[in-house]
Amino acid sequence: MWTWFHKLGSPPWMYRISGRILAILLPLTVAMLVVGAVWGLLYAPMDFKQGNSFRIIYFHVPASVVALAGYYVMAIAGAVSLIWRMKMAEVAMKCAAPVGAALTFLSLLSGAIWGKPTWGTYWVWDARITSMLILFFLYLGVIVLYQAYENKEAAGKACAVLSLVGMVNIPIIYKSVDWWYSLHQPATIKFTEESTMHSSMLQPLLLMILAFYCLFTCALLLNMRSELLRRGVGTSWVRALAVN
Amino acid sequence: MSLPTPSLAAFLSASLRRQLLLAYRRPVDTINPLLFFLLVVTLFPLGIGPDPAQLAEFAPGILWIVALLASLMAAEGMFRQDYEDGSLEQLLLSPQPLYLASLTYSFAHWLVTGVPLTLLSPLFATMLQLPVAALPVLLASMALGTAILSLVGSIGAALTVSLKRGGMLISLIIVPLYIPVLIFAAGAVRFAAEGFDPAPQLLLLAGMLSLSVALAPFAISAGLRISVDAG
Amino acid sequence: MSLPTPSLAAFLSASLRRQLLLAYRRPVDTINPLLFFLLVVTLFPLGIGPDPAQLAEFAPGILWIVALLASLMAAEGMFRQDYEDGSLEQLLLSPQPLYLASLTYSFAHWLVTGVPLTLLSPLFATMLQLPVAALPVLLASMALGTAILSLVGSIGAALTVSLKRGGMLISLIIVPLYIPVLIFAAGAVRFAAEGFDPAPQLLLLAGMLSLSVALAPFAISAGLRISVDAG
Amino acid sequence: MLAVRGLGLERGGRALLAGLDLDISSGQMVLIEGPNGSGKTTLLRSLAGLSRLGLSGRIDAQCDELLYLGHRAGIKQLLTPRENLAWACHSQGWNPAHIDSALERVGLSGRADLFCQHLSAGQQRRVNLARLYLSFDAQRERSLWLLDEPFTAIDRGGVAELANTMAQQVRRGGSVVLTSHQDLPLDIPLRRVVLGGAQ
Amino acid sequence: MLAVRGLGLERGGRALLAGLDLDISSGQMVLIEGPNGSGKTTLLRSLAGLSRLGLSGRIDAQCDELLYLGHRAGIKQLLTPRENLAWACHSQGWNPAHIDSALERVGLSGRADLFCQHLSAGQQRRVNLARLYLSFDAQRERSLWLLDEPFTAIDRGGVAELANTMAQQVRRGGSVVLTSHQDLPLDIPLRRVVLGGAQ
Ligand code: HEM
Ligand SMILES: Nc1ncnc2c1ncn2[C@@H]1O[C@H](COP(=O)(O)OP(=O)(O)OP(=O)(O)O)[C@@H](O)[C@H]1O
Ligand SMILES: Nc1ncnc2c1ncn2[C@@H]1O[C@H](COP(=O)(O)OP(=O)(O)OP(=O)(O)O)[C@@H](O)[C@H]1O
Ligand SMILES: [Mg+2]
Ligand SMILES: [Mg+2]
Repeated sequence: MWTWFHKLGSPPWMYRISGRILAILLPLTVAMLVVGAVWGLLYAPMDFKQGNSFRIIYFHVPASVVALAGYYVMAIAGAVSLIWRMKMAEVAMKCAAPVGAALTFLSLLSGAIWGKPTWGTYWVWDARITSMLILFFLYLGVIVLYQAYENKEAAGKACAVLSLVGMVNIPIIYKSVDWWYSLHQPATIKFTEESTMHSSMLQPLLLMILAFYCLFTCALLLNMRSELLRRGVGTSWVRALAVN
Repeated sequence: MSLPTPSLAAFLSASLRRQLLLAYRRPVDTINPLLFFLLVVTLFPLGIGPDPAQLAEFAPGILWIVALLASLMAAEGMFRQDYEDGSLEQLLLSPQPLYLASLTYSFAHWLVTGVPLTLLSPLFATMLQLPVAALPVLLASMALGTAILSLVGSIGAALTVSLKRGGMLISLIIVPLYIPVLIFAAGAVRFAAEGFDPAPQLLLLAGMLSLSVALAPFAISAGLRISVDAG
Repeated sequence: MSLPTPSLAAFLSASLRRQLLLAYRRPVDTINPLLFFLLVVTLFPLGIGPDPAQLAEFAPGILWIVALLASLMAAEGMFRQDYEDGSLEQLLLSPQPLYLASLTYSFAHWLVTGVPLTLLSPLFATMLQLPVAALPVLLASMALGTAILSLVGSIGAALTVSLKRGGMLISLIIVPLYIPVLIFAAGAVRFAAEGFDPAPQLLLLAGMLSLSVALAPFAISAGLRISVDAG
Repeated sequence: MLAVRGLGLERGGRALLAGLDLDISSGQMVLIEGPNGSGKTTLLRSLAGLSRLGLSGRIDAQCDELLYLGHRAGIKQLLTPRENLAWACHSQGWNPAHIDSALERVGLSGRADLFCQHLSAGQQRRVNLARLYLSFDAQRERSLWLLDEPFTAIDRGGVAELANTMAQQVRRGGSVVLTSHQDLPLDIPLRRVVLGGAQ
Repeated sequence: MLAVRGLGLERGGRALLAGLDLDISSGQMVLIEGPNGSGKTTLLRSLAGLSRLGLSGRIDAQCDELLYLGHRAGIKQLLTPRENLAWACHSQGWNPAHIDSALERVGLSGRADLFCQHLSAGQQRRVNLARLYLSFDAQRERSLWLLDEPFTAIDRGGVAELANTMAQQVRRGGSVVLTSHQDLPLDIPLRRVVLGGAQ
């Protein structure tokens, strides 16, 4: 077990393995995205009340779901880096932040675009929307803090602490926002919460969600590889790579 | 490295006294949040129009948003001085447990900003036409809420203190963490104002407070160590 | 004491470049007012409820109060660094005219905080459901208003920079100067939102701006001299 | 009292020092020399355990008391010298009764109740140096002083007095690690560690 | 170049110095001595015109250039040495072309493009001292240097180099007023002004 753990900590090994994983996962992801998108955008039946505008759901919902999961990945990586002083975990944490933030932004953006046809406005303060926005802030906080530190080793530690604090808070935040929203039954259109979607709409959605999970993994790994190279400049294994 | 630990209680009380003395020597730190609070509360009628009914309806929210901003601004400079003049280094080197030491920082910060805000909040509340019936709940929510804000704020301050002119970065870090406090505290006051029972929210606040009292010091001390090291 | 004055224009542009370079080295300082704005704009619906109609009505006031707070926070640390690292002493000693030098400080501060706020304000406005028709006026009022805030804020910063204690007096003096800006700027936006003609308020703002461009630098340079001497 | 094995420090990708072995037993006075930027402060800070970034190798400190005085004075401008020292006593567990004599010895008895912000550069350093006397009076076994340019801004009289105190500390079985660009008026054996000019 | 008549300085109700007459003609080097807290910094700051509070008497400075280097380094942590000096050149009207040679002479050519926050204590002081070379190269008539403990944190080599520069400045007809607690390696006549120990 420990040898494995040790391996996980070594950049060259990680670089090699991630390379192998990506070789398989990347094409798979692309395939799933294409299939899901075509299926959802072209073949899935049109929503009777929203028309075609609802098809954006095939990007919006996966983005939203994976964005949240991404934060936990980041925070747990941070915890590992703090507890076992494991460089690799720190790299993972650092690299997860921008990916997660991007997905969050995609969710916000797609949602906003979706909002125009459905609610006639780009933005409403719905519970899910609001908590998504807050999640976006949490991501930004980690990214900006990392940038603000001159010394990247310190930056890593600081961000690890911050993301842990954030992880403790996320459930509280989500609960509180839900409560807040239920408190003021607002006059706005509500999400059709437990959506009674026809399975022919649901299947491509599930596929897209799976695809987005893979997408997150790929982006994370790619990000980590470049970071590893950046940090490893001058070390033997990077030189070895450069040679061949 | 084994060092004999001198009387802990004496140290903690001394460190608390020291912070309060410094605050007293520098009253601006205490007055500014209040002043700020007063200012913004007066700005609101100017900004959104003086209709009493409306004001009354939004008083809880407004009061709590301002309280939140006030304690945010106060949190920013919490460790700055100690960092720059090297007191922080000495604190880290002292054999005393950093966990408790950082707790005293948050506690002092609360005494200096949270308590005055709490005590004056009824005044501001009446300026915003908040029904008198809600004042006790306002006080309770303020006392609990500002304490949480102080603890969470210290985390942000500790993590950012070494960043030259890190400035308002702290707001990005901790405002998201403030949000539950805002929601439940403002909710409690609103409930009270509308005649419902605010007990659940107050209990929730109490729970969050005990949680942050237990956990925040870890984050704070970690943050301080990192900052001193990076400086 | 007669000193040869080197090319003034070169000095001013250099001094401006220097400030912008410093801001660029600390991008946080530029982003922070924006993030702060965004965060606080988020706090309001959480505090007072998400009903778009209500929000739309309060949008002008809220936007302007937050803009005021953002530039207030940014102004606070304006000369702090230069004072502590001694750059201010050197500036006072240099043969260059302090009046213009201090003007560059305010100008740089506006470029770094005011302009970004102005440019992004439409985004925040839409989040608060401000009618699109009012956006141009919002932009105009922001551009004018933040400039005034920067100048007035510099006065406060210059007077308070050396004060290790006290200083609340100054904030008392400065804060009231902010209020007219708030009233007229928020008023202009509200007028625009409700379909009236906001020209008078905007003209008033322009007048206040030219007035402060002319006078503020005197106060600023005087403040800086006093601060360095007292320090 | 202090054992350093294969210590390496790097800053900004450049190695400040590498493979440093250093044993400081009680009763030793070590002077760390080197031109500006050779890494003295960084070394002292890592010995004190204040900086771990970019550090490799092992540092074991076996001491009952570790006192570090760095470039930063570590005193509060809004507290008086006496108040500052009282705080130091609490955090280090020294006896506050000795504060007056310490202030006496750094020649600040006349300024004991003036805010430190009004003190001159040297006087502020002296407030900080008073810690040495307090630590000395605490009579701790195995006490280790890490002093980064302790003579900065101190006048001649002060320098002599200070050097004398260090000598006593060493005789008493404590040890002192210091950096300085001035040559010290010392009558006791001095061990020199020279850091190469990374400049 | 500088004429002081009946200068009195008081701080916190206590007179630091009273009735000081001082004439500094070109080509003179004046060393202001005195124990910590005797008022050297305060005096220098009032000569520079930086502090007027609690000041009585008259100070006439007849010089084309007045350069004051105090306890505060006056450099920006987030700028590189080169950028810092470029700024100094603009504000003082010096020729930026000389920056490189100045950095060379303070031994920072290797660090010219590193943020000053990464520099060591001495290196930061050296960035500040580079102003002296710039001013020297500007060849101004009647240039007056007011240096408050210029040798702080500077290593031996630096001190020698620096003293040498001051000597040249004096030979060239400029004048130097400095305070220092170290004795300087100088081969030129030195006028001493001793301030009584207000300590
Ligand atoms: C936690 C984050 C989010 C999740 C899990 C989420 C999930 C969903 C789901 C499942 C639907 C489909 C509902 C239906 O069956 O019609 C939906 C619809 C929608 N979402 Fe989101 N969403 C999130 C955030 C957002 C955000 C941030 C926005 C806007 C900025 C947004 C705007 C919309 C809109 C406009 C619709 C279509 C209107 C409707 O179907 O009621 N959502 N979202
Ligand atoms: N981020 C960085 N990039 C490059 N060099 C750095 C960085 N941080 C520190 N350094 C270098 O590390 C050294 C720090 O040395 P340190 O402060 O220990 O010097 P010192 O021996 O105390 O010098 P002094 O005698 O002036 O106090 C300096 O040479 C500095 O230039
Ligand atoms: N407000 C005040 N009240 C009382 N004394 C004061 C006040 N302000 C300054 N002083 C005294 O004035 C003196 C300031 O002297 P100054 O800083 O010029 O000393 P210095 O000669 O530069 O000393 P050093 O060699 O340490 O730099 C100090 O003795 C200080 O105690
Ligand atoms: Mg050093
Ligand atoms: Mg002095």
